[in-house]
Amino acid sequence: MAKELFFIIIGSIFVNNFVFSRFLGNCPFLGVSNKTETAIGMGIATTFVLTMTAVAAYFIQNYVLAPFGLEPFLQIVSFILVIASLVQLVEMVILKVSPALYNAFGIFLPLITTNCIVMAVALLIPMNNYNLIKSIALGLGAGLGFTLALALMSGIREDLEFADVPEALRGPAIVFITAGLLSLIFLGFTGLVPLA
Amino acid sequence: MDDYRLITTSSPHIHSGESVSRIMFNVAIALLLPTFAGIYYFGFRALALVIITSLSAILTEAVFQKLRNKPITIMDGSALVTGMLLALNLPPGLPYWMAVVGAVAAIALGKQIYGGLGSNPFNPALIGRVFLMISFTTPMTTWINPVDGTTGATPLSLMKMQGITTDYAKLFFGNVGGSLGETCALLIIIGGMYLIFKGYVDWKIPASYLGTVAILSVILGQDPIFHLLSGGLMLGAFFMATDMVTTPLSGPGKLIFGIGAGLLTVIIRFYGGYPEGVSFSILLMNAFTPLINRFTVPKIYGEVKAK
Amino acid sequence: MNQYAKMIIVLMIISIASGAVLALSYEVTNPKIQEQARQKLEESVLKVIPGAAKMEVVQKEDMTIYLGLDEQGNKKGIAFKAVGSGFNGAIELMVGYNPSEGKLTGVEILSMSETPGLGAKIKEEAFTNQFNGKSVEDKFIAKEDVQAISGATISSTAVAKAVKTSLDNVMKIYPVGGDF
Amino acid sequence: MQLFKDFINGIWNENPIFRMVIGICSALAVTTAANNGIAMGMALTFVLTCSSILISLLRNIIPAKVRIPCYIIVVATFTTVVDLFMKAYFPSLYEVMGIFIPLIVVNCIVLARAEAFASKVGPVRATADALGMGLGYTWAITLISMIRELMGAGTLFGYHIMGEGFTPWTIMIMPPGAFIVMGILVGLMNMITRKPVE
Amino acid sequence: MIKTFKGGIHPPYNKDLTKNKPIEKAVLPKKVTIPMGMHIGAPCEPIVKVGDLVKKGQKVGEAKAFVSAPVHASVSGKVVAVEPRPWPGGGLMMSVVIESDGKDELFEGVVPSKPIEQLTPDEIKNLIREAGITGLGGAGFPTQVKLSVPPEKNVDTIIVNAAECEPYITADHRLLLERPEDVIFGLEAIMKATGVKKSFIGIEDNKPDAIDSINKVIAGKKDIEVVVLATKYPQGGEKQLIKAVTGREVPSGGLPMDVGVIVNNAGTCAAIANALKTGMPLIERITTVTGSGVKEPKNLLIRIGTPLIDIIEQCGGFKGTPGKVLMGGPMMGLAQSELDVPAIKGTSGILVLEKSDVKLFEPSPCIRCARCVDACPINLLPTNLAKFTERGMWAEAENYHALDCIECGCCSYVCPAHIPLTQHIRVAKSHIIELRKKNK
Repeated sequence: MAKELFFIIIGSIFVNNFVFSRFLGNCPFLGVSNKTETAIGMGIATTFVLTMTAVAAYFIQNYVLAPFGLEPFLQIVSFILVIASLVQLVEMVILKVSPALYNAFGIFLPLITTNCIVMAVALLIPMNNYNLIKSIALGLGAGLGFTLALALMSGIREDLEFADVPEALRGPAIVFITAGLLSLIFLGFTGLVPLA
Repeated sequence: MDDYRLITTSSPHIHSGESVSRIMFNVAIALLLPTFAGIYYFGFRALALVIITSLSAILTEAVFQKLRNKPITIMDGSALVTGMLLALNLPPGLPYWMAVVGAVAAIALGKQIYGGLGSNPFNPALIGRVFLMISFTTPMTTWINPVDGTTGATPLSLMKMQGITTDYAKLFFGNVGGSLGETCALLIIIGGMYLIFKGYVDWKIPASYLGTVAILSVILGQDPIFHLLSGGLMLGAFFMATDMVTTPLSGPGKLIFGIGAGLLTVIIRFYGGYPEGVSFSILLMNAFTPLINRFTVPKIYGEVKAK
Repeated sequence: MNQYAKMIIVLMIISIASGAVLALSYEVTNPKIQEQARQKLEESVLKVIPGAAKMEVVQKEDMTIYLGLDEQGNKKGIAFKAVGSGFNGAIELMVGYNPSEGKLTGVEILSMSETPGLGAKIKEEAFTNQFNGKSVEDKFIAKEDVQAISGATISSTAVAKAVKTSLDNVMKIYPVGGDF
Repeated sequence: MQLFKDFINGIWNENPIFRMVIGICSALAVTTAANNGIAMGMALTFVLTCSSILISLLRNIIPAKVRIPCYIIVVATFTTVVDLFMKAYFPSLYEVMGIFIPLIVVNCIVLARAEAFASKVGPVRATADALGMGLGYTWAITLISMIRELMGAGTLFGYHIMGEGFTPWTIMIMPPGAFIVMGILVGLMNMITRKPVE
Repeated sequence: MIKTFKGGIHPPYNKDLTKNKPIEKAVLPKKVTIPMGMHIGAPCEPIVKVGDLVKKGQKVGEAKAFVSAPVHASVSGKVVAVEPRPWPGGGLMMSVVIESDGKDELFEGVVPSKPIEQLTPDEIKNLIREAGITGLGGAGFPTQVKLSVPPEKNVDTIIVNAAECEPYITADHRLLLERPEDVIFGLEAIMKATGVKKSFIGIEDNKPDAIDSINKVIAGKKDIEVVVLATKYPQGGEKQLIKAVTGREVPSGGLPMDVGVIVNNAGTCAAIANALKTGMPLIERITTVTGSGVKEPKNLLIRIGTPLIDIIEQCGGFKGTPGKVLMGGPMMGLAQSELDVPAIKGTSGILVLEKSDVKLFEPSPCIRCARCVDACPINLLPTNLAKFTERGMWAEAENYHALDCIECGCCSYVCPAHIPLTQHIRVAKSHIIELRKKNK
């Protein structure tokens, strides 16, 4: 069990990184990877929401959707509504509990609703029949993988500020190509985790 | 009194005489040693591959700069070094056109799109190599035995797949299958020492890289000498992990880089799907380099608040 | 009050409408989806059991076994699913087995995510056909009695190992030479 | 004329993939073969168009405060419909797309058009805009998938195009190829239109 | 044990040209130009008018501010101009121009002080101030200001900077050989003025004869000690010297006295000795005239205010075509565009480089080789600072401690891409200071 959890987490961070090999969360990846501070802030906020979503998705799937046979047609609707409300809730709670934290992460929260990693994690949990702990591991791993991708890209992009990148490639283009090279490098981890 | 026109520039008024091209050509000279080993063991094809990748790299650089209307800087020797390094990382039997693709990918994707020398986040030669590795896996993993020219496996894959070890002398002198410039540990070490001695390479990265691999091998119950001598580790540690552009600036940063690369190499070699992990490890640490630089800003002289 | 009422009413109407549309779509598509899934399963079963024209599902000791029958209802062999861990993740297989002859009758890859152009070649018949008629007593070791795809030893090994492991379990229920 | 402008806008000027660079996850993920590109494009166009029309029709009824939840429900409903129908009638395509069909629900293009356009204009203009955006998305990802399929597998829509001696560039149908092709195409678009995005 | 600091470089020293040449008295100049601001701090105000007759040692500029030092006539003669003139620091500086009458008459006020034993610390400091003594190492900080330690600072160490790490320059070296007792006399005066009981003299190990010479003089003195330093540039940088000798680090933005240290140049000590012994203010100094573009390199005792060209001509004039004439050494010296500017109190050397020795480079992109990082004695990241300057990112430059740069030039010296790093950092510094002023 511990080994399996380890594999889920390592798998989501390195072997099948959610950004570089599963192509998830690309919009925020492009949007907030230009400064390391914001990138890491966004990463942490997303990781938090992802872990909560994983728990919520697990319970909704196993105690609402599956028992009543609603899964095939209400899954998408219920997951997206849960995610949207969850993000709202988190935003409100953080604002109440710690305005300082809100100032640091608050701006990222509304963006997280449409981050497809969140929805994807919710969908992957029933797809893989994960139990609660595995679901949490998946949420955490996905978040950490996303944070790692953001941090690496932000470091490179900060250095690129000083580089003479060809005019046409400035902006998203060079970020895509760099992401491609990072994705190429992450292929080095293939086969690291025997997913059974 | 004669009217002299005096030159006024800001201080300092003397210079060490070091230049980028001198560094690059010294690296190229050091690279000649493993190149000779490759030619000795693998014959004409090795020589042809080195020439082809070097020319393609230089040509790609020139074309790119011409298209961008930038000064053409192929004489600084950096494209030559990239081309040579790429060739040394290729299997001797690789089709020539693939070598050209690798060199173009190395210079175009690895370097010029970022604005050329000094701005590339990743080691261009390694980008070329993994590009080929992922694109053309079979030819990139078909190895030639130096003795009889038949195809065979590298010592590392023999070890990983069948648990067969290779004796040290063969590994040390390079009489084994592998990329054309990575087999002869002896000449690589001599070349690397030359660069360290001349001050073109900081000892910290090779030392921490090789040290980490050796220590982890011992801890994990494998033969450290075998792992040091086999695969592209020596070539990587001395010539690729030490590429100035893509490695950290500060001393502690360099040690972190070397240790990280060693750790990743061991993880990939021992637990990963690939028998070899040097290229991927170095490239991943390249990706970490901006962050390492950020978090290892040296403490300056007197870095405390004035009383 | 008025505004809140409107908000709630609108949301409720939309939700109810949405539910209705979805339930309707589900009613329309569900039989088709079930049918598709069954068809796909049957196709793979029939493919690994030569001569079979129909499929019958049996549950035995926690295992799902697919019986292959010809038009006349004669048993032609059995099939079962096997899962191996490949280079990039799980490889799902359908294995055909004829207990009376003690031989495999076919292997079909149901799903996998191996490297295209390399590990993915396990899907090709050139690889899977070698299992046809293979004796269950064999060792199933890649590069020995199983031809490995060059450059994709891990994927090949994974398939061979998955077949062997599941086969061992199935053989406890359906020993060689026994009835089925 | 206005309708034509609305329609052409998404196809070229504000092409969601190449110019706005939104909704790119699916554009990267499913573009390993040209067929998938077209199928994904059509699925998205369907959801986008239906949602836009409905939201445009309901724009005066939905209170501003709950508009986002309403949009989400509408989009999620149509997404589920597509999901179910593809599962039923195109099972093999559905398998390839995997999770990316349900993920249309969080595709930025759909919500962005609903919020920025459909909720402000009548259903006819909303349709024109949605169709334009959908087609813009479709041609963009079809182009990406054609390049990737041709170089990565030597085929186009499943037909062998490259000669016998062609060695496929596997990297192209692997994740790095998606990012690199995407980057190069966005760069080329910048060059063609001489209007660098920044 | 030989002491040193982290970083630094080993440029070719080229001291053999002059290190064995005894100090020679320069001929009396025909005309001297005395700039009013030869020191850090407020410039003086001229107290003579055109037409006034002045004598050697007579004050011609009064220092009004605390951080300032008066200036004196270095020859006797007639004031012919009081106006802004070019000076070696660049631009124009209010100056008093005196035409020598050739008599070299001594001003009546120049009389020896009481014996040092009878002077109070404040009297010593006042004498130093009135003699116009400033640091002779180059920067020219008024010495009396340095010695005025606020009571809350606990100064326990005096260091005499005799490292002389600048290539080519041998003025201090000759001074240590020829007048070691003056250096020690001046040092003891400083110790008395500040009440400090312990002092060190830092000398690089490439001057063993100077070490011997000083050791002979201080034999038996327990409170003075020679510290042998490694030969490395910038060993004579104030902060580097303090680190090497005491192991202490001057806090960023602070002064040596924050760590209980006062540093004075060997030449400054000799000047103090001269002022106390004879009453003569600072009107002459030893300067090394050297380089590939000078016929006979020499160590000259020159009058302050002598035009550079006169000094060069006393050394046989130019050899070949001069490319650069520097006031100071090759690492931190200032390139001069005109040669009738005067030598000032901080002119430790005049270096003439032959045209073929002056190399100008086109900078190429940084290859992040980190040579500048390794060379920087302050542990800065010069390459990052230069990049910030190129993009005008002053706030980032400030965060990366641009203001701590001592402008020693090591980074530019080692840069293989020939990027003028030192200059870039200077630009950043001036912008940061300007922004700070604006925000105040």
